Amino acid sequence: MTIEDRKIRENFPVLEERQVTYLDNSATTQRPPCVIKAVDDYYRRSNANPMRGLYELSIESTDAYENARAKVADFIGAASDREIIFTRNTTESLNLIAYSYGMNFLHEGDEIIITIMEHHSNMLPWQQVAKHTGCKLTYIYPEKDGNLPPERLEEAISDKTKLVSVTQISNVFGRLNDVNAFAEIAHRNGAVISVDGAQSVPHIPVDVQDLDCDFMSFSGHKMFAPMGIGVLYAKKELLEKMPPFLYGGEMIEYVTTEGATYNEVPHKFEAGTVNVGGAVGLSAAIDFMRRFGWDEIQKRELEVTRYAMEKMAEVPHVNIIGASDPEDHHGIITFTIDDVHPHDIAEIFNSNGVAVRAGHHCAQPLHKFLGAMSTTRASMAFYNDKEDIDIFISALKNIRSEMGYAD
Amino acid sequence: MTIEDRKIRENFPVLEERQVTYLDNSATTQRPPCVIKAVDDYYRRSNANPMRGLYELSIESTDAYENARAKVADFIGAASDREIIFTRNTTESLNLIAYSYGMNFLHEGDEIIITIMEHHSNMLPWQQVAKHTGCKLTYIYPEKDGNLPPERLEEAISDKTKLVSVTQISNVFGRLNDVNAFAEIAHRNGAVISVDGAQSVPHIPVDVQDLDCDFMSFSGHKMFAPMGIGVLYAKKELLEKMPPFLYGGEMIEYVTTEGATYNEVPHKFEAGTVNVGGAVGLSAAIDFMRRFGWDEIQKRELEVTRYAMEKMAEVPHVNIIGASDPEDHHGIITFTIDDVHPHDIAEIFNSNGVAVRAGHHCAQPLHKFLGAMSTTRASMAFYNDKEDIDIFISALKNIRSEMGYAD
Amino acid sequence: MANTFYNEILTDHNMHPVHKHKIDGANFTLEGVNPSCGDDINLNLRVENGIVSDGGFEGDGCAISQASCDMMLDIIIGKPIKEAKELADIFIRMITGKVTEEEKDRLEEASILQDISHMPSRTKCAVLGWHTMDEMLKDE
Amino acid sequence: MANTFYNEILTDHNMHPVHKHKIDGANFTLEGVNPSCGDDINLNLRVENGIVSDGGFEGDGCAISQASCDMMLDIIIGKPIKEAKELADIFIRMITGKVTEEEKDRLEEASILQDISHMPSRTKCAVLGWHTMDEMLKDE
Ligand SMILES: Cc1ncc(COP(=O)(O)O)c(C=O)c1O
Ligand SMILES: Cc1ncc(COP(=O)(O)O)c(C=O)c1O
Repeated sequence: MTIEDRKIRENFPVLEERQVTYLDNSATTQRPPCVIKAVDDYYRRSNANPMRGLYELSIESTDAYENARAKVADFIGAASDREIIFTRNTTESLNLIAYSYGMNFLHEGDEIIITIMEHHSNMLPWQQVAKHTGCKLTYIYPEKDGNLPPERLEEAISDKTKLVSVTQISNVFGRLNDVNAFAEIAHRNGAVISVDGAQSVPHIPVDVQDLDCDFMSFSGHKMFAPMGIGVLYAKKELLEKMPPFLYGGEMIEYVTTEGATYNEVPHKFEAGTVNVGGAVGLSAAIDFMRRFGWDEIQKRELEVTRYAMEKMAEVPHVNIIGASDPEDHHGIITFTIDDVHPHDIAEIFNSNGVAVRAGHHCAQPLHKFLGAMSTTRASMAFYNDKEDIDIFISALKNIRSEMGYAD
Repeated sequence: MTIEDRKIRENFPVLEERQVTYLDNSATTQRPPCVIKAVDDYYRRSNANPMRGLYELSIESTDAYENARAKVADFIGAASDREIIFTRNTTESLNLIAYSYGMNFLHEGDEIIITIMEHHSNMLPWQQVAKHTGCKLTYIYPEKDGNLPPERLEEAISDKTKLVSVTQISNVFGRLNDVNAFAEIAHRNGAVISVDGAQSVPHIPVDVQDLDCDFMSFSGHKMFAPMGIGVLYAKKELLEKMPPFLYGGEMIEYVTTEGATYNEVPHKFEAGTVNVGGAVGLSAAIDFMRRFGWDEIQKRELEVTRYAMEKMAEVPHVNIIGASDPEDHHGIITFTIDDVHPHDIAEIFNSNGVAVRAGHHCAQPLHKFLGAMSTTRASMAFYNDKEDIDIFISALKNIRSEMGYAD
Repeated sequence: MANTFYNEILTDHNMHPVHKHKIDGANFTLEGVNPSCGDDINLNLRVENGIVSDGGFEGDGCAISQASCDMMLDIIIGKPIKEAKELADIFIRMITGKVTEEEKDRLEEASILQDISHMPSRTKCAVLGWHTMDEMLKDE
Repeated sequence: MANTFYNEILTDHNMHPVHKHKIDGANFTLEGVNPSCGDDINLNLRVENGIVSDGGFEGDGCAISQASCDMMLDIIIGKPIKEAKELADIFIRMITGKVTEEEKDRLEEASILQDISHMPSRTKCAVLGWHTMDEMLKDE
């Protein structure tokens, strides 16, 4: 860790100059200067269309892009960098699985199992697959505190189940699901398992081989990288049998007026000019995280989360969604305040310089299950500190009185 | 135009520091510092997840994104900014049309007409639509010099034709197709028309209402913007009846376990966290182009193209593909050299510091039609000058002798 | 504490809405929703001889949507349809565009919501009740 | 002019390939292609008593693919299959990995292509003929 990294906050102009207490990190993080600079440098020094270029800039761009792919593969423990596809975001990764795998390998009579806590991006694509293929979509339900015992899957699964898709960490509960156990149950029943890693990959070490998942999706912008770059990991044998998703550009081998043969994986799934700048940014973001290391990142996040939860417990009328143990939150604290609408809560936080999110957090069915139309969420990254929480708590304490309540 | 703009070359570190003669602009352009800076500033000052945010950074991000949309709408003469969808690139825009419009509104017995000069990105998606819906895909052919008289479409079209898709400027010929006439013929026969603007929007003023096209697709990275941002324009009444393409995130209104209702256009088509940084970059790129203005841009491009073609005509064994008039090239000069393979040509150019592209330029069927396996392409942006061409020509002159030929 | 626009008038209408109840003999009913916020109201009016003789609402939403709807009913009950529609037009323009001072005065208490015009994410909440009223009376 | 690796040996093999022709009695035939470059060769060998007694190729491609294939045939004609396959292994390693000086010497003229190992976009061209040969003899 360099000295600059220690003074991590000073490196985020948004946080310092704007004097904002940024607690919406699950929606998107801020970008450190080293990430911004890596992208700049790429555009200033090596920019060209990669692939097939027979000149230096293009070869450099190809290297920059492929090195980013290798870094991502290493970061999540993939067996090969050929298993990493660059997408725009988690949503596109999940849609790619649904369109290319779901629409082609699932049929009437088959079944998909997902959980009620899924983000819309891991729910709507499966609703579409069910609608178009005639297969059945089944939901499994956690306890009210977010705990989803693997037995729920065991009870629901059958030899009809062909695909299980589950989030590793819910963006509302912040709780870790036991993906290892889900994967074991899915495979034992002949199903593949897709994991939504949007909230896990930025916050805990993820090893796809260890988890034995078949697909893993995540977004760069939630882990300090620029917007517009995401990742789909998939086991090579699956990628090889899946048809392409988007068509055009370098994803082909031969094209005639009648049809085409396709390039090898992962290129088969990367149609059109790729986003080298974005990949370079993601690679720099991984370097940034590695300079701190998982121990440090997790320690910092847990500390502020614990501190926040302790302080929140002292404020009357505040109800935290999910587990009572901060270790089960991974920086995500979703809550309600009695008789105050989350949009008013967020508004009052905003006028105190605190950025939190209010609404259904793209998880309407989960909110229905929890009996709340909407909630407020404060979410931490490892650059947040206790001072942020103090500001957050002092605003929180005044919300009900701002709204005219006596206590 | 500011003084800085006059010294435009000095503003491109890649071109100056690297001493590269960059003539691969049709593949991707370089980014001017004002574009890089606009993206930086966004990330340093206003970065947040836009949409639904109830705090200042999020509102600013929403504004930045929606202002970029309005600027794009204005730039291409759209009737409303609601008709602009941000995608990743042209390829994704075209696939969106194919998946959402093609797969749903075309049926067995219908016909799609495209041209043999299409980029794979405007060919493969239609082959897929034909394959999956059972409709027929028909190709129309230009003359060998790239001229495609509207009569070709008139002869091919019938009341079975439901969609015509054509490039406005081919990335091999560089010649402008008469999209106005194509649109008129398409509409008179009850078909919609989609235009691939990847090579036109960066080089000529495009007015979608004037052209009366139903869809228009283009990429930011070919017009000085970052990679990872593209545009789909479509008439509002089409967007309104088309189903979503990607599912998840802010593209919904209500979601239940059974299904969903969708947000209004254009959000219906923008699933997942959007690429605000990319949109801000595209907006800055439009400002950059407007500071020069179309007259200046087109004048500069035509001048270097004319100069290059005149000089090339003096080099024996060099054959230019397409029209003889530089006005029909829009900065794109595709050529062959007798008995020298394009990959060797590009290699020798590279060792002389000249970046050109060699291969099939993602237009294999066109190359087959032209009787060439592959070709070499030099393509200009308005920052290229005569000095670039002199370096290019001096390398060109030596290629055959490098390869051992006597003349 | 920073200053917010949650002043006493607003919070009072939110906590103790006068018109948040069922009414007798409603002959106009419409549900108004802001999907992105979750605001959801059911507006009921009783119109007799071209006059809004009573009105009430039910539902959920943020303080702004609730208070705004309650204030609206305060003003329009007892007024002719035509005038109610004029007031809706003025209110919506106050939030999303421009109004004159005289126009604003006609909105009585509801004019305190003008600040919301600077908050793009909340304008929909403020106009929900008014839009719903305007929509249900549009053919009258 | 800058220095390129298109030296006389290479250009000579490209312009005047010795083995670019049909051969009599070919008993091994395979097409090798590099889709991304458009290189496309048809390699024919006549193998008698475990010895490559003759060979030829046809097709199109860049100078590197053509010259490399021609050089390959120069060396392997007259050699036992086993040795031809060893040479292919050495050549492919020279381009994509590592070889010793002694190994390189066994490649004779073809060793001049070593420079291409620094040009990732052209390595496929250089190894095309060798890969094709290796593939067609793999069960021998
Ligand atoms: C005519 C044409 N259409 C489509 C494309 C595809 O653009 P992109 O790679 O940005 O998706 C290109 C660029 O390669 C092109 O020249
Ligand atoms: C659990 C989960 N899945 C998927 C997504 C969608 O990510 P993106 O918007 O980057 O596509 C998110 C983020 O909003 C998320 O939290």
